[in-house]
Amino acid sequence: MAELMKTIGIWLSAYFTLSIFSFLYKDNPFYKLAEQIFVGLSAAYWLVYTIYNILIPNLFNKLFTDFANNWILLIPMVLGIMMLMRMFPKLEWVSRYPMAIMIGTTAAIAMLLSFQSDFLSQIAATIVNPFKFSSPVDIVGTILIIIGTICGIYFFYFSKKPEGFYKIPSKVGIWFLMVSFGASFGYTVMARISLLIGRLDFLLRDWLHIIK
Amino acid sequence: MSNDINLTKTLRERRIIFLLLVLAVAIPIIFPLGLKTHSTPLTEKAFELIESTPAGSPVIISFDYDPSTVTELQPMAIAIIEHAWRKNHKIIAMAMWPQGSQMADMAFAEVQKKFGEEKVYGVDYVNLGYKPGGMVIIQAMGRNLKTVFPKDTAMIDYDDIPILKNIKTIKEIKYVVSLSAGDPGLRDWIMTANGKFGIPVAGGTTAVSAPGFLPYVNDQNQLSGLLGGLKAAAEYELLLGYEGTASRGMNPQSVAHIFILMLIVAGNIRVWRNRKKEKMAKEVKNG
Amino acid sequence: MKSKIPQFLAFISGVVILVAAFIPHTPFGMFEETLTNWFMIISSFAILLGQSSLIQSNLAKISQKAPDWKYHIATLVSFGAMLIFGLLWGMENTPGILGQGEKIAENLGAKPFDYLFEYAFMPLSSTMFSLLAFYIASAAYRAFIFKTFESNLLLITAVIVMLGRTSFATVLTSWIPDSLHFLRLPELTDFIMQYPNTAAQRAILISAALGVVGASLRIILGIERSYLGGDK
Amino acid sequence: MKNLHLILLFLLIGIFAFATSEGTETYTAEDAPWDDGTAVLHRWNLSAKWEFLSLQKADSLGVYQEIFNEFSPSGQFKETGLNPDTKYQYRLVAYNKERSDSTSLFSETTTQQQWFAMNKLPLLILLVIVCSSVLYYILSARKGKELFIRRISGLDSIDEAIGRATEKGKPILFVPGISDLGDIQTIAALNILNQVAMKSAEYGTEILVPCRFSMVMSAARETVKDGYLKAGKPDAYKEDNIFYVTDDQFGFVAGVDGIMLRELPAANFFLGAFWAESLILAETGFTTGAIQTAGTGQPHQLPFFVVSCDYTLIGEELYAASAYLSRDPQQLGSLKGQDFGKLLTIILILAGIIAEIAGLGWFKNFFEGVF
Repeated sequence: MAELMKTIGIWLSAYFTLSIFSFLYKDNPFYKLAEQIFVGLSAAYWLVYTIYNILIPNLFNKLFTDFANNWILLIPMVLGIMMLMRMFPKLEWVSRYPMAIMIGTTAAIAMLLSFQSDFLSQIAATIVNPFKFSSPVDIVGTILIIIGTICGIYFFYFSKKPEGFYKIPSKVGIWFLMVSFGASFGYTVMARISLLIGRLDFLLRDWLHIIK
Repeated sequence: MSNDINLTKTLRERRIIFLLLVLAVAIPIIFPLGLKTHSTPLTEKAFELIESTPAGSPVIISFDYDPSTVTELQPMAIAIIEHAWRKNHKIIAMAMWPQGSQMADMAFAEVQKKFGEEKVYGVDYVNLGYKPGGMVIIQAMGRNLKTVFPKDTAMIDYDDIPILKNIKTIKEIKYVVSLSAGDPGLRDWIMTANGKFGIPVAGGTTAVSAPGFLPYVNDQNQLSGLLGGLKAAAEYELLLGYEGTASRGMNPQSVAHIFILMLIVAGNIRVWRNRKKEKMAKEVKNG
Repeated sequence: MKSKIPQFLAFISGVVILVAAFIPHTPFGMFEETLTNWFMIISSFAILLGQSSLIQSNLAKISQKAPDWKYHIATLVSFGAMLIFGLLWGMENTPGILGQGEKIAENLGAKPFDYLFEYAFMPLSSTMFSLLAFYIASAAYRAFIFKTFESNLLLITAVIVMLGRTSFATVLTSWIPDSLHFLRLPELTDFIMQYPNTAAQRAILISAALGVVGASLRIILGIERSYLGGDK
Repeated sequence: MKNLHLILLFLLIGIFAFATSEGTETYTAEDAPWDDGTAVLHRWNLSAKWEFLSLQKADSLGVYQEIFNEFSPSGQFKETGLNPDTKYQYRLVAYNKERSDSTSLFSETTTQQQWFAMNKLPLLILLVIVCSSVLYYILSARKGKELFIRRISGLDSIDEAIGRATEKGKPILFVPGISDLGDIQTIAALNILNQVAMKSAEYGTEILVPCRFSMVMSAARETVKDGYLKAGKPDAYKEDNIFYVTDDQFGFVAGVDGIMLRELPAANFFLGAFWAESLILAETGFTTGAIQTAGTGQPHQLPFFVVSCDYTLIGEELYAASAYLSRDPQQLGSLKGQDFGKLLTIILILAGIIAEIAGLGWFKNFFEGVF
């Protein structure tokens, strides 16, 4: 029975895979159906996981088994329920309270952490004496990092007209950005192709058994 | 009228390219070229982190992706788990994407086959499941791990899981590997686990986001190694000494890259010719 | 009033986090712990909200007979099925309302929820994104054209990186003598990634971090209120 | 004679060296500095004859339990997860392979909670500087002070593109991203839309705005209407040109693609948050021969826009363009404050490198929180 169900499952997967691919020819009912099923499954997945992985262990279980020590959790629960009021236009304002707490918390944490990791540490990482290296590749590379970082930041500096001398760092900055975009372009191509490999591998191997 | 011609022509051209791409990927899957890959410093750095961590260390692998990027990230997950188990690390799996929890179970099951099912749930590994909140949640893990994860995915209490016995906060963890397809993910781990708590963090990401993470690989060691995309997964398999799905994928990957490059060249030639034609037509007109 | 109190709440929660970051002494750490734990619970309700409004909008489309409304029935059916299976028998190791459902799992090879996940959700999700491979190919032919100096720089780097990350690259440039080894494609790719790319990405990170500080500060101080919506 | 002196000298040094290494066999346990009193820092320095070590902590009954055993002749280990304001007793046992010889070193410490995390001082100082500059500029902008922002080059194309569309008698297409109204990128896009709408009203060219969300659609309608009003042509405004397509990502793209291929707009604007669809939109627009202007804060998508569009607003340029056009004091002030931060960064990096070259390590250490 389980074997049969597995085969059915694989055919089901193949059906869905081909339905989505059919969009490449043109938009059609198979694609539309597959897409809507995807939306439905995805929503239910989130819901089930939220209930079983968070609400039950972190909230309800604590409240039901040890209320005396956990009654304080009633506050986030009420705030959470207030959040749901957003669904009703008249009570929408109620949801602003929990929203404000979430936004305030995230804002403060994001501010501290990104200032540390993306600002302070990045500055520290750029402060390197390029001449301490012995290999010419490292020396040139480190000098490129310093020039590129400074000019790149200058490109995003909006308080000065890029005229005369000030045109130079801005121009150099954009060149570095372009090289970097080129690199991410190449990597993106790589990523998208990988996804296709995965799907074709499934079709050829698991479904059609052309390869073992 | 001309609009319609334009439309059909565009569509026809597109379909031909689509078909060619399928062939460029499918043929090397069916007939592998036996291409080999070689490892790069970024992958070796991640490998080194796991290799040098002593046996018995508790470590976190965070599954921050969903099935859409499974081709790139699942081989990494499998390779990392295998490596950690070879070194006898105690793996604590968690997920910042809900589907990640399921991906973790699949990866563990896959590696268990290789280890003859000898790794024991709760002793060698545990799946704590999904929690929302990104960096806020990692910050909370720095205060108290048990409040964040009162139970694992099998609904076993935190205190009853042997692996977690001496672990109060994330600070006791020896390294974190985040397999990350976007937000929340590796960036949150770098900022919080490393930036705030000083724990070594390595990452596996999709190739799309890999270039953006390179500034973190520096002498500050914000990121101790980065696996970017299928190629890096193949490199990791190479370092571990086996050929898995990623290594196999490198054949079609290489051929498809060449195909895309050929398309760029062909496209440029076409535009160049059209321009020349236009120019000539203009010259004739202007006589 | 309706916007003053939320502003105040955002301010207080922001300040608690900021203070706790610099003062390790009790009770600030405890405040932070409480707040971050609450955050998790509230955000899980936010997820519930997201999913229920999705269902609400689907119902609305069906009742208004919007174009393609029939397909939205499929959304609801698949949603219902997955939800019910999940709630009744749970998933993977997690038990549901009716326990682990061993009998069904034995016949099906997996729990119903996991079965749907593996054979429907997984292929749908991964195929959806693999469509992009095709669009990249088509764009490569029709739009990636050498034009200005800047975009040429981008394209040339892309070509080097794309080649450098294939298995062919080693073969293609192994003839380059050892003294010029850094010109070999894989090494050139690594060089580009490690230096110029890092420099540019670092500039982006630093500028973006300043942006985050600006935006967060505005939110905490209540200067920025757009997240409260409808306040104009 | 000389040789003898040398030998003697070497011997002396040798003995001295041996004696010191023997004599300084040390182990200390200290409360980790600047924290919440939950960690202890263990440091040791052992002589070369030991091969193994065992660091042990006394439990409540006074029995020593091992907490760490990785050997290194001199090293440190940070023990975490302790209780604040508690006294702990430790023992370090070093031994050789056969355990025939061993030594025990003892230490004790009390964990303490501190009132300030000194290692975060640089973070605090710089954060205060950047925040104050942002606040200062927002306040000055509110008071009506003229703040200069350079013109963003991508914006220059607006006139050119609209002019071309007018010449050809074709419409303009404006896609305000695929995010909802909560995203600042969408807001920035709508600010730019206002300007584009005003110009297109002046030129008398039609503007099409497909939207992915109904919220965005209503906001876009307001914005365009306002633009037409500013141009003095409120009658020319057509509400139906700003329309909802579908929520679905790829469905939306397919819809916009169709519009491009049918209507052949002479100018396309893709501004706002874009993900994977950036490529499909820009490609189709390119093949129809439109002048394309794009801009997004999503760094992954910029490469595709740069390659297939004529003008691209890169990352923050999108926000700067929005601030430039809208003159909203909040946006302007914030942007100026951040600009100050960028200038500061450049100066700090340059000064730091000079200090490094001069061998002054403290400058860099300061950023790492090490004094």
